[in-house]
Amino acid sequence: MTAPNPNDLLDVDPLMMDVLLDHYKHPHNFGALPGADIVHAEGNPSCGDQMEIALKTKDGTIEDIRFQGKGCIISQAAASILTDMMKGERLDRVRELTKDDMLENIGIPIGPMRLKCALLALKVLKAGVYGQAEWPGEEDD
Amino acid sequence: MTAPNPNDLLDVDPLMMDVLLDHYKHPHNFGALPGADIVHAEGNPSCGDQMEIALKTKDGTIEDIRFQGKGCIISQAAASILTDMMKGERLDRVRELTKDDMLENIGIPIGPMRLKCALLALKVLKAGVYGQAEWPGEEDD
Amino acid sequence: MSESLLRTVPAEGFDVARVRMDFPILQRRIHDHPLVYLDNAATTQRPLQMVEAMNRYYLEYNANIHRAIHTLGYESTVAYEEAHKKVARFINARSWREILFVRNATEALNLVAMTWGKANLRAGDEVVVSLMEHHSNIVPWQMLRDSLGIILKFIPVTSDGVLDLEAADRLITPKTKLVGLVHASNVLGAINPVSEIRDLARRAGALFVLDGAQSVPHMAVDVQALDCDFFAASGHKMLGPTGIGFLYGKKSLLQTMPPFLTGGDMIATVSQEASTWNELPWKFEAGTSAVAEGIGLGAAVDYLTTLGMDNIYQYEKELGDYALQRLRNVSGLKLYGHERGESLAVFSFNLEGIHPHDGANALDRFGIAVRSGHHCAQPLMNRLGMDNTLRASFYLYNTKAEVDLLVDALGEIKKLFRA
Amino acid sequence: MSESLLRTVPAEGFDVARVRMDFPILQRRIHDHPLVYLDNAATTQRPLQMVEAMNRYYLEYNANIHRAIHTLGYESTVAYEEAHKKVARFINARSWREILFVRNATEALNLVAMTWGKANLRAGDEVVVSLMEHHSNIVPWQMLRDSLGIILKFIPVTSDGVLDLEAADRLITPKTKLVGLVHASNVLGAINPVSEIRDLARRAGALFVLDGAQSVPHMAVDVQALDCDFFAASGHKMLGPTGIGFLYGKKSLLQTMPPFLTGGDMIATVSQEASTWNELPWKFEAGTSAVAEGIGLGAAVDYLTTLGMDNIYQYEKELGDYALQRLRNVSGLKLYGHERGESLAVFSFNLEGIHPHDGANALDRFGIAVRSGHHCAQPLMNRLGMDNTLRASFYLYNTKAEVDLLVDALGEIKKLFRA
Ligand SMILES: Cc1ncc(COP(=O)(O)O)c(C=O)c1O
Ligand SMILES: Cc1ncc(COP(=O)(O)O)c(C=O)c1O
Ligand code: FES
Ligand code: FES
Repeated sequence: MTAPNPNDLLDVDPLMMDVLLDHYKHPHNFGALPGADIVHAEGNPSCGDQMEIALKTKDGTIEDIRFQGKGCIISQAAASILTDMMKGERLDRVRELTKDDMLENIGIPIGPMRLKCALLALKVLKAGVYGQAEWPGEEDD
Repeated sequence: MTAPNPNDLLDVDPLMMDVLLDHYKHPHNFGALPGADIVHAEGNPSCGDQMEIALKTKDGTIEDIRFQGKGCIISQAAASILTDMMKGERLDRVRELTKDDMLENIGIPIGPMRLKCALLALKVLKAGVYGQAEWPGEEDD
Repeated sequence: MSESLLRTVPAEGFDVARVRMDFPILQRRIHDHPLVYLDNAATTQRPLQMVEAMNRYYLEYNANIHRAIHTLGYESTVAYEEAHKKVARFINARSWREILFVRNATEALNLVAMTWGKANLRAGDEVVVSLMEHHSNIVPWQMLRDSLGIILKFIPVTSDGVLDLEAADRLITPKTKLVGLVHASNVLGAINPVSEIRDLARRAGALFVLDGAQSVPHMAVDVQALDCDFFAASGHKMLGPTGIGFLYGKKSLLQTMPPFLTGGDMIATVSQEASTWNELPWKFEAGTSAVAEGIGLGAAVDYLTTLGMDNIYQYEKELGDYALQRLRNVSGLKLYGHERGESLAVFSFNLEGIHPHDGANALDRFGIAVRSGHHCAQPLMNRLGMDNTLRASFYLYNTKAEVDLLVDALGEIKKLFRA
Repeated sequence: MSESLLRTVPAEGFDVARVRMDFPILQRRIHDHPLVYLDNAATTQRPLQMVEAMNRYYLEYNANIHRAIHTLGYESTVAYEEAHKKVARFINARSWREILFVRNATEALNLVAMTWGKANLRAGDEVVVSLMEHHSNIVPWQMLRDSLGIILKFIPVTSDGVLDLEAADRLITPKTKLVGLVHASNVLGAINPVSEIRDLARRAGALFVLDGAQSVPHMAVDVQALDCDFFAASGHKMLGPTGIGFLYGKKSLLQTMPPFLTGGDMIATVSQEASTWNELPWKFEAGTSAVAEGIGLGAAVDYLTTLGMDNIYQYEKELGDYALQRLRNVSGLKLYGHERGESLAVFSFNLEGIHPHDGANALDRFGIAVRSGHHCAQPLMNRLGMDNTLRASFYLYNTKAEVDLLVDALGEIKKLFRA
């Protein structure tokens, strides 16, 4: 009746799982960012997990970016990957980043039940940088 | 799954139907009762029909009783029959009268969908005489 | 649950014999007569396809939705969201998040009064509804009148049963904050002039609420074209389950409204001190949703869509024209409405000298199911000078032969009552 | 709809193999494993008997209830009233008119807050609930706090997960107008000491509201013995349909309370000026009722009654004891509650180093359905120092073999996460 549930950690390639676990246990860019000029936190309504992202910008460029908060392997890996991606980028790129960009960079299939986990970091970033209210991909829902 | 619907005017014995129709078209004790000392009106919640009953009493006896209002053949016949029954009776008898007394006196099988039609007159009488709030037979529902 | 139950309806044309096969209840015999079900304005019958959709949920993938991660939870969440999307497409809403599932049209209208109304209306503000409304679009506003001190006004109905548009023009003023209108009357069948009333509401800067309980089962509805702010309907009047209905609301309104019922699933966070709300539409669906019913409503919408709402409207129009002509020829029958403007195949009438409850009771003896009473529209009934009527209301599975059975039975009944 | 689906359950003893045959979904395979459904505190599975009862309504005697006089209307009205009577007998209410059908426990609790609460509470009045409540018994009172200025207090929970009765004794004072308590916790399984809290409420002259959503599916409930004023529950947690639940209320209270939602079927009369209310329970069931769902709930109650609530309780107790012992031996597993007092077979736990959502996601790979999250009880979660947990909750069709499958899978998952 519906497409099978693709959201299945155990179908993940063991190598991919190792990558994710590594992000989970040793997340990049994790912690507080003293002197940040943008700090924003939001929760994932489907689990209650909270994530904060902080940025230090200069002349429209992201000089430094960090995140903190508790969460699942998917949200932590996503935040770790996203902050890596954005460091040194121009602030404008935050607007351009789409749901699909984020999912591609996580590199495992994400089903609807974990979608918010995968997108939480991007949501917090977009909300912090330019106040986007909707979840990425739900702008025209 | 449930007992068949006994509430079926066309299954009624044609003679009984004539009796009912006669009450319906020429109800006994119909109209206003000037000088009444008890006047009470209520509606049947399942159809919205209203009935008023008025009594003139003396020394605990019902000297005269009349009803008015619009209604179906069953409610009108029941009121016609009930007022006949009560005229000249002691007021106390109103308390004793039961749902079953009323149904017996109507003389046709009454199903649940028409029960309130059959009991409206008795309900109004009981409410008017001693303030009974429940429908006859529902006192212990 | 055999495969045969799952067959789909033909995509084109309108084959009533084929349609009737999807409704096994129509094979019932009542007091040795075939059932003639003409109580569709109260509730419709259900096609197998709808019942089967719910059975599949219960017996194959039932789970609580939202926070479940397991496969059954995934399947039921997707199916339940998809049901919102089906309804959104059916009435051409911009977004499925504008569709709130509620118990019935009554709850939908209460929701508007108790959330938007309480948050936005002040003493002296005016709400205007028509005298043709169902009680569900009257009593919630009376409650606000009593609690908030708003003023409730009624657009009158002419003696031939249509809205008095001139009076509406006078009644709807800048004081008017909300105008509520029944799209099609459950008593008269009249399809009301929506755009005229909506334009009056817009001119006054008032919100415009449509009660579509009777319209959406029978005709194509496009909420963007109607340009209403809210649109309320019930599943059970459109081949769907009991226990489900929907409220369409413009997203910008729904976002700023306070929640309705509160508790699980509609919150984002709860602490001892305060709570925050979930996203649309979940903010308005407190507690475990009517999941099976939502899925069933989606299946009903599929069924209607496959037949085509324009086909259904055309078929019922022809049937209604035939019924009108035959009923008009029954002597001693007083019909209400159907004199001016467009109407659905809903006929309220009285037989001289016969109380409607007796008439309905007697019609049942011939297997004919009609409704009798005030049809939850007492103010309209009073205006037209009656307390109650018989009502025969048709739907897509009814036939001209059934009209004939009704008219024949009316003749028999008059004899019985010597009327 | 074959006859075989209609067979009844054995009247005595408890034969779980036989019971499982009534739940076809339990034959499903998930990712090549047999389904192990342990998400019963969220929603239970449905027996064929319940689904068939609704199918019969839809396909054989569906009609709108109340004002219909025709045969289908009669049959459905009788069946729907009978469903109220079944629930009344099931919880030993004095009268079936004390049973109000609502959508779910959430609506039941909102109803109490929005009718009795609004009519009787004033600024400064106190409402006391426990910190173990589901959001549905917290947020409605927070809404009243914000609108009426009442004070909301929480009975604390000790670190081993039981109510702090001494604190309750201090908190419940003559200022307390209502005490709300969850009968059994959906997070910890703890069965709360009802009579102690009720006596405190009575001493203070406060009403006593029980949230029985988790208790009534699993144990015999007698509202007269419990002597609560209101008792709320959900059908979908006790083998019944979605979209239906009930609120028991003492008749004397229900009679004096203002109505909840308003519109059709709950009124006696409506005019332009005012409205009057229908008798109990209809006064509180506005609009077309969830007829099929009421009938389905009645069938679920029949099913439970036939098995016997004491048998069910005993069976689940044994199963829970076994699960408790096995879970306690899983290394790195932190279990919440189950240290003191009686508990249902509901187990919330965490695996060290594994986020519960990941754990639930991975368990699904083994066909095991558990819930993860805050279980709509964030204040309790915060008190016990966690944001979310895994939760395995059992019901009458679960087996010891399924406990073993769960424990084995937990071992596999720890390996996967290198935990
Ligand atoms: C203890 C408790 N109360 C109330 C509820 C609310 O039930 P529903 O979501 O059916 O309204 C639940 C269900 O999660 C519960 O466990
Ligand atoms: C025009 C209209 N509005 C509202 C309703 C209320 O629908 P429900 O009883 O399903 O809430 C009805 C149903 O009778 C109706 O005909
Ligand atoms: S479970 Fe909370 S972010 Fe993934
Ligand atoms: S129908 Fe109104 S009293 Fe019988």
